[in-house]
Amino acid sequence: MKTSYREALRQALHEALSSDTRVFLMGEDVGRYGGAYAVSKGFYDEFGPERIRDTPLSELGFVGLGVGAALGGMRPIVEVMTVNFSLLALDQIVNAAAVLRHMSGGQFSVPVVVRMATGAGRQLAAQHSHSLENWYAHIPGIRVLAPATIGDARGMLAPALADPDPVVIFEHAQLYNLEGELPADWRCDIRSAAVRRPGSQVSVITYGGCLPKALQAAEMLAAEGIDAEVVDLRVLRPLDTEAIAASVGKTHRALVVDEGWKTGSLAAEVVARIVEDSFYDLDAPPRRLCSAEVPIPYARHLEEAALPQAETIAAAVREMLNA
Amino acid sequence: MKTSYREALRQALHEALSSDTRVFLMGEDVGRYGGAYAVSKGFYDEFGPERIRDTPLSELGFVGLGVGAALGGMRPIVEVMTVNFSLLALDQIVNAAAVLRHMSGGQFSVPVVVRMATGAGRQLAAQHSHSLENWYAHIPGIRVLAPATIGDARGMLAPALADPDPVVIFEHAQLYNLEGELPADWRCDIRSAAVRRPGSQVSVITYGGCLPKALQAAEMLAAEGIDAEVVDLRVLRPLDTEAIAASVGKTHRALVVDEGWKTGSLAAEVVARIVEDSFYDLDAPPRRLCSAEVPIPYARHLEEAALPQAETIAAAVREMLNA
Amino acid sequence: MTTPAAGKAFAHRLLADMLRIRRLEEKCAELYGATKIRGFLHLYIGEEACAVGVLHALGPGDNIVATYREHGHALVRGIAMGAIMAEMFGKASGCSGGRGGSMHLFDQATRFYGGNAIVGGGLPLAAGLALADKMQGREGITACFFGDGAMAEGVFHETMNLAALWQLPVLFCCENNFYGMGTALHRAQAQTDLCVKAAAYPMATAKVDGMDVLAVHAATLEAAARVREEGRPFFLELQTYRFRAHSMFDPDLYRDKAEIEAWKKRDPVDTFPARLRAEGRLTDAELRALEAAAEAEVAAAVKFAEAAPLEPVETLLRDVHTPEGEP
Amino acid sequence: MTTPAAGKAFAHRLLADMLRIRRLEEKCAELYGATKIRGFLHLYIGEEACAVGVLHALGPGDNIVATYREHGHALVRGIAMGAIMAEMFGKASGCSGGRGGSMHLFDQATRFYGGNAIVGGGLPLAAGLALADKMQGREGITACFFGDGAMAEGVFHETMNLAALWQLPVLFCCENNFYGMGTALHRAQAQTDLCVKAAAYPMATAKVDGMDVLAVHAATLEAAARVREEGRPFFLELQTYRFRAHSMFDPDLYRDKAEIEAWKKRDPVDTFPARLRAEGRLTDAELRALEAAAEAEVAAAVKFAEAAPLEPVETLLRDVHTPEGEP
Ligand SMILES: Cc1ncc(C[n+]2csc(CCOP(=O)(O)OP(=O)(O)O)c2C)c(N)n1
Ligand SMILES: Cc1ncc(C[n+]2csc(CCOP(=O)(O)OP(=O)(O)O)c2C)c(N)n1
Ligand SMILES: [Mg+2]
Ligand SMILES: [Mg+2]
Repeated sequence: MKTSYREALRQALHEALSSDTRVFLMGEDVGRYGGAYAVSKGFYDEFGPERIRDTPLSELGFVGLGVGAALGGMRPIVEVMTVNFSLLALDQIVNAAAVLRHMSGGQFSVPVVVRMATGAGRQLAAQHSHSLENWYAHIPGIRVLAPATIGDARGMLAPALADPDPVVIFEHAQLYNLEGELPADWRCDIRSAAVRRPGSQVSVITYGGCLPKALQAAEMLAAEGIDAEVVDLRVLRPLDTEAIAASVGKTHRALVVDEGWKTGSLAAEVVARIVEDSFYDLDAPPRRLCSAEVPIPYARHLEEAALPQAETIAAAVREMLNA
Repeated sequence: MKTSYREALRQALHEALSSDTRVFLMGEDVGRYGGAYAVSKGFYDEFGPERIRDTPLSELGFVGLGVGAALGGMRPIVEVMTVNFSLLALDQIVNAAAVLRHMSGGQFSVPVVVRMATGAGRQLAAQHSHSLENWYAHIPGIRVLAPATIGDARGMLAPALADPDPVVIFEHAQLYNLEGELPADWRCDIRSAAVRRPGSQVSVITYGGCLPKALQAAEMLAAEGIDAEVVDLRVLRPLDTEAIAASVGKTHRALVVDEGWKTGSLAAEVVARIVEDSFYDLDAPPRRLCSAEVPIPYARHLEEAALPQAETIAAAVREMLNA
Repeated sequence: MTTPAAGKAFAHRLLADMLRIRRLEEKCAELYGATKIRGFLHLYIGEEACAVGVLHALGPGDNIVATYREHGHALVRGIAMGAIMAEMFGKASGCSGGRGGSMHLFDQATRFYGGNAIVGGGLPLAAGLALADKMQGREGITACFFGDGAMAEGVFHETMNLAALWQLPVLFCCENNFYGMGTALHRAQAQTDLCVKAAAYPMATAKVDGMDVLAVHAATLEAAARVREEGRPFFLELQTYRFRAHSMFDPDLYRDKAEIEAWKKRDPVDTFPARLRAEGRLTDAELRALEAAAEAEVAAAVKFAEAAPLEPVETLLRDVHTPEGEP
Repeated sequence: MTTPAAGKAFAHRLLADMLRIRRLEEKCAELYGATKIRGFLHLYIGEEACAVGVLHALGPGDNIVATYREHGHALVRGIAMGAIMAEMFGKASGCSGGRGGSMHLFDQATRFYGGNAIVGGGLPLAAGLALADKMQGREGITACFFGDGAMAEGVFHETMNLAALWQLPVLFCCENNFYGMGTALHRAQAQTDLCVKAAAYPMATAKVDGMDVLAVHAATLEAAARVREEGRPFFLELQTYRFRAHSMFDPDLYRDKAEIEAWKKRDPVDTFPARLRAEGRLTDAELRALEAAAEAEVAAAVKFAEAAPLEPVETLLRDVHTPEGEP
């Protein structure tokens, strides 16, 4: 069935709200407005203001309420409009959600799901274009997901809600309008990475908004006779290191593509895991293609130059193979 | 002259306050209380409440005031008691201090210095034991320092204040009581890494609170005839990649020691830089020794087991050399 | 209400500025449709009397901190319309070099410390600027604009307390348009009398009709004078309304048409000239002349922006850090 | 003031609990010196009437959220003194398995949602617990303890608004000891009448003498009843004082001795028995018996903690995530 990433997220949320009365959605403008990205359009009328809660501009407060409601037996889905505003809520995620089970000696679990849009590419400038996935991937106690396909947009929410511990879901803002087929087998785990395009010469390892770019690059390369494998990490914490090692073990070359800034990026972690697990499988040093180390500029041509693009991914692969 | 890390920080602050009327110190309990770590003891009486400003518990607010005061021509030194509470202030650091110059097309610089204690090791449990240096090192627009010696505690503040852009300084809580000689040439730059112990067989690359542990491990190894070089990163952003490459080029082996959790750590970035810059110099895969992926427990034996220790550093080096 | 300042020439200046904002933003909406302007675009249409009334009551030594809905503030404060338009076009000649766009207009010359895309993000910056002025014995005060929605943010609470506690010369200007994006004030805050909220810190407050440019101007003169004399913050609530959607992405389905229409009857760009005409202080010819001038300025601004150069990609990494040697 | 609840047996229970807290913490201070207890240790000595008065007015179905100064709350709520002491010893038999320590006492059985070392961090958790109860039609209310200093945090502002806006059954219990670490309330907040601050959200409030356990108990009964009936939050200010330093690291140089001495004259552990004696409701023998019981309980708790096992290092990575299969 043809659908969109947005519609797939919407169906997943609809299913969750319909099947479990403990589930409710809360966040800025998720109700009357229909969601900043129109993901929850119509829910307010269908499920009512008690279960589709418009919040004030109080990121720290309502994320904390979500954590507390989870402690109290609910299954809150907290929408932080974008990762940029999640900077205001980090204390409740890192110092409450992620640690309560541990600090209580295992007495209290926190089954909260926090969704947020992430990433650049829409000329929203420096304050609205962050990709801070690696900040979250650094924190023990939370699981971090990055649905990058229509199937994962549809399938990841249910297992996230079933997880008794906190789960953070990053939806790349440029994916909402992605259109395509919803696979029949959209049900999925939230543990494993996925090979989105099998290949033999190089592993392009990425996640989120860079996946479509990597697949496009792989097509371009295929036309030139270069056979690239594209690995979608899907789960950013804990990382599926077996899948990474398996791919690199096959191709002996790895390019990690990440929209985050290069220094301190998740790409660095993936490179480190590759050298730790697969050093002697490597025919060449693993490489990274990340965002330029600059706050994301407004001007379109500058923003495009700051982010990984299909062309630059393809170019990086060519370089690795010709080196 | 014999002194302590705390006293060295104090002298640096005293010098800055005495020599530049634009400089002032603000933060929770920096005044009447004398500073949570007694670094500013006596300053309140000497410089008065206008320049030694006790703030309310309002991390986001007073860090933002510091950024604004810097815009307005002052040279604020903002003390966030610990990195744990800086989670509340990140928005003003990442979405104001770090980006204002860029978003204004270079019109406004933000000469603010933000100091904070970091790290674990004192049985303060999960909410009070974070090492989030890599979060900050990930952000373009700020410079990140980690004084780990008495000399750097004395020398880094002046160049940080002279920097027209935001500087974040991490003081490891376990270093305050460190005693030793203040080197005559304590004046230093805030650009380069430093070799704290020259060696030939392996490079132990670290920073902050792990430096004394690494040096101790090097001594233990020396007794066994293993000659380890210890590199202190000092500046966490931008990284001194030349110094890292130079050391690895000499020893052909690298162990990166980092109190941060392994996944998404600064250690991962250093490993990535090593394979990018020095792949063919390596005799063995670079390794990481980081904190276990668990919120830091209160119980002493569990906390010790969770953090890198001199013994575990030495053991990791032995393994690398015997492998 | 008529103030001494409200002489004819001055009244015409206020009207002229409201018209300049209105025409500028109508053109921006058009150019957004034409994809000349991208990203987020938040129109101020309907709220012009706030920026015009407040900014005409301030001096060149005062600091201004604004939000992402700041085209009007930037323009009235004195940034050239061409530089504003070029910024929205992402051109190097923009007032932020094309790096900021609509939400990040900056200008050192007029002490315009920028639009800010983080709701409430400007509040502590404004208090910090005021602290710097106070510590340096500077004369100026700092005017900080923000919306009703921002008052739910923790940073509002922290900033209000710090400003009151340290007696900082800040004029807090809350543009209460009764909505934060799609959420009505009464659905977001239990206390809908925003002055009551502010008074608790404690702080002197005043509520004014934000659709009446003279009332806004008079109230600001009074409030600013108190801030200067007492060296204490003041909270000014400007009740207003945005006639357009929150942003160009907003289908605006959460407000009834009746409510919008009722407010449009109070459109300052209609009611103010009507009143001046009634008072015999504005002729049709004069109004036409002001309209024509505004349109000509907009046309010239677009021309300037169109012709302005793009920054070369080679300098992408510029302005992350201050170059060596620069202050 | 005497309430029906303040019968003799009940009065003795209140006194007994205050003595249990006092003796427990005196021993903790001693054991800290002996390095049996490490990390941060925040003593509640002087403030006992607050926890005792409040918690005796609540029921088993109510939720409790506390701070890092929570030994007294944990004890009165029903956590075994041995489990509390073992926790501070970092033993596996501690009420948090030795993972939390003094600042993180937790107990599912008594709905004790923990100490929290982030000032203000418990506020939104409490409101969330109340939201869960409201949405599930549960009877209980949530009592949230926090200090005067916490009221300057943005999260206080956000939580108060959300609790008032969504009508959540939260009893906000501010333990105003007039200092946040070394900073006096009047040096940290421009508005020193904390009830005025809370009333602005708006919210019903009451100020009570936190050194008078019966007054605290009566005020809490009344406030809790309102929260249950109206399903709305209530703000209770308990004026009290800590007799000891902020933590074991605090040299306590910022308060004059005179102030401390004046408050010590109101020590609830002295004034309450004196009053009961005067009213003929407590004999010296009864007091000695209560004292002896408290000391015996403390001695037993230390014995338990000393004997308790340490968790093996092998299970270091436990309790980061819920094991498969567990709810
Ligand atoms: C911290 C933060 N949260 C959320 C947003 C998304 N957002 C942008 S404007 C807005 C509404 C703000 O309302 P108000 O403060 O009343 O200003 P107005 O737009 O009405 O002028 C929201 C929710 C943001 N930019 N920043
Ligand atoms: C967010 C945060 N900032 C700072 C601290 C350090 N700190 C611990 S307790 C405290 C004072 C809190 O005062 P108050 O809320 O009045 O509680 P009290 O200690 O007086 O009971 C401070 C500053 C902290 N733990 N959390
Ligand atoms: Mg508004
Ligand atoms: Mg206090």
